[in-house]
Amino acid sequence: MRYAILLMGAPYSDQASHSALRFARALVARGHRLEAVFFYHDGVHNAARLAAPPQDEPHLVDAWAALANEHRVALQVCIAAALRRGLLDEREAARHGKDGVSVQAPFELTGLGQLVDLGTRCDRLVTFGP
Amino acid sequence: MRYAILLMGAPYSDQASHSALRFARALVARGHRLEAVFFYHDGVHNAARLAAPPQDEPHLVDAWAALANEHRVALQVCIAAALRRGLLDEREAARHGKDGVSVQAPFELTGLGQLVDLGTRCDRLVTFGP
Amino acid sequence: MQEHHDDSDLLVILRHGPHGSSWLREGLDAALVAAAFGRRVSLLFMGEGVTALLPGQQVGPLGQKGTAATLEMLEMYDIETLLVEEQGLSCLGLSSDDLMLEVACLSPMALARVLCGHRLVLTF
Amino acid sequence: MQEHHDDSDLLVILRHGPHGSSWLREGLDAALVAAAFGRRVSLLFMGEGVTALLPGQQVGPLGQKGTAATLEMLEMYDIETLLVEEQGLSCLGLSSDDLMLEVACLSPMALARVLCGHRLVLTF
Amino acid sequence: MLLHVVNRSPATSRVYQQALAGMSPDDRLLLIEDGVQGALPQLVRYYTGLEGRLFALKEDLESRGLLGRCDASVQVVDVDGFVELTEEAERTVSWY
Amino acid sequence: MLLHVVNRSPATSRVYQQALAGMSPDDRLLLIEDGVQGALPQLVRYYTGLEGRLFALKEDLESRGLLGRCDASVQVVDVDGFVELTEEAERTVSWY
Repeated sequence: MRYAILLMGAPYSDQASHSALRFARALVARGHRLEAVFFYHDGVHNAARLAAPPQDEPHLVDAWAALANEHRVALQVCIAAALRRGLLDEREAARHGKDGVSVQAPFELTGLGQLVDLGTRCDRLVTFGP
Repeated sequence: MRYAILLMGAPYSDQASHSALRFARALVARGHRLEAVFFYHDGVHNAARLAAPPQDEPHLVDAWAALANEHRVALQVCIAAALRRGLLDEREAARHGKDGVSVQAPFELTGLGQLVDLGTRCDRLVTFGP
Repeated sequence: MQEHHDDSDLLVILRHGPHGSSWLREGLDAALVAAAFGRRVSLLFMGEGVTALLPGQQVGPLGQKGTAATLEMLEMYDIETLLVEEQGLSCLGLSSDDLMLEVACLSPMALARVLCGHRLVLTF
Repeated sequence: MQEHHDDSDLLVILRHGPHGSSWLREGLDAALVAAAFGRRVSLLFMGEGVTALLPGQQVGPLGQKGTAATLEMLEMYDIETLLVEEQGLSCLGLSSDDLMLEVACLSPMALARVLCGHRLVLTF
Repeated sequence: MLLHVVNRSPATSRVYQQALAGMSPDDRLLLIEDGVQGALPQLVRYYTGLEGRLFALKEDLESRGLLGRCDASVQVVDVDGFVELTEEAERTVSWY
Repeated sequence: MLLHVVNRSPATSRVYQQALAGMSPDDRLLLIEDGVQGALPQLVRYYTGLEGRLFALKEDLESRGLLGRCDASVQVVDVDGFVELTEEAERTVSWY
């Protein structure tokens, strides 16, 4: 089946990101296709490229990137939710006159239309909230 | 009286930051001294210098900086909570090999010892949680 | 109303009031975008979410916009199915007459049926 | 125990269990730092926080450390006053015998007194 | 005397129970943010026994359209009154 | 048939009520994260009427030291079983 995940919790603050990542790995292992993870609300913090967790804790940003690369999973970050929370890619940084970048590939800033599209296109959409 | 504020909620996600800022302004207006705001848990996101909220919404990061400059309020951000969440100043970025900076003055990364110190030294400590 | 929302594409469940968090705003944003993309959207106000529909809301003390103005635009987006959990209202001592928009009240039984009747359900 | 915590400097209230959020870890971190700075610290496990004291906890499925190891170090930091809300335990069908550390159970009346008896109270 | 601050509604959160458990007989309770819902006549019963010691923040009632709906037993204070309550109390304890 | 997922404990959150309100007679309910506390014998009474349709996530029980404390009426599934439950249900609805 084709799956999508909607993740609305921040890493480290609550377990939603851990649960979503574990679920993502399990569904891929069962032979399903994970089209995309959509990050909304505080879930956008999963894309924070500057995150520097202690070395004895899982690095969730890196773990998402690894999953994306291994299984061609799109990592879509709601642009409106991200901008408010200080998460900008190069283009948005330029547009808002900020001299810094906090989001990079394979994460991509995108609109809520993508979430609607995923919900319609995929067989299953599973939400992980904080 | 000497006050300190402990803020543990992220801006935009919940009202804690708004409440804390409003309370901070009111206590200064009543003639009290606000020694510091300590940012912990998701409150560290108040220091996100790249935050780009819509122009018709209050810009909380800028509002804290203005308060700090006008009333000599220290803005102390828990370093451990900040690093996990992708908030680094220049020194921490260098130490962790990251080519980006997401926290700048007047916000300063500091240890939890400062919170303990504030709690002991000030007459009142008021917590705003998410 | 019943036949209307039964074949809607998307049900957005709003469980939070205005000002206290960004959940209501972000849920409404998802609903508006879906509607703009041509989906038929129903809104279900549940629990504290019913307070989103109280009249007389104002900007926050720092100038936060709130969501009342957005709710008034729903009709322009062809979002016409506004459902309210009866239990959410009565628990606050409110009735549908207290609300700023015309809504359909749902009994517990009807609520579960609504969840089944939509192709996609998002909870906020 | 009573005379002990009455003159402690800091009361840290822990209201969350392990793994579900960072609250427990961040509350414990604050307690450990305060103790390292020479403050007398009491911990109060309240509500879901009592589950922090259950034996047999393990790392999370992604290798998350949890907090059990930290709790076992409390004595080294001279944090000896461990208070548990009686109501929090009974609500989960637990008793103090089920816990991994020696604690003092607080009745509702005693709980309010504990809050008054500390120079500083932090809730997590 | 301590000031307790609650920012969640008793209609959806059990945090009010923790605040009540922590209160001594002369402590005060202030409702802020979503907590101001507790000032509605239908919900104020969760705070029975606090007559004269129960407050709600005006600005948060106002922005939610709740200012005219408060129970008469609740004392409405603005943010200046909030500061005053923290002055009068030895300590403030937040429940969220 | 829908799968409902709850991640909060009925001891501190009222979210379980919203999940129950949204459930049809053949829907299933899975407890994850802090929600697995609801599988304790003392708390499972909040889910009366769901016999045979109530599940709890093994990994989350295990990490919390709760695996041996579950009520017999709760079916324990691992994350693979979680995926299977989402396969079998038409849709998944999360309550958090």
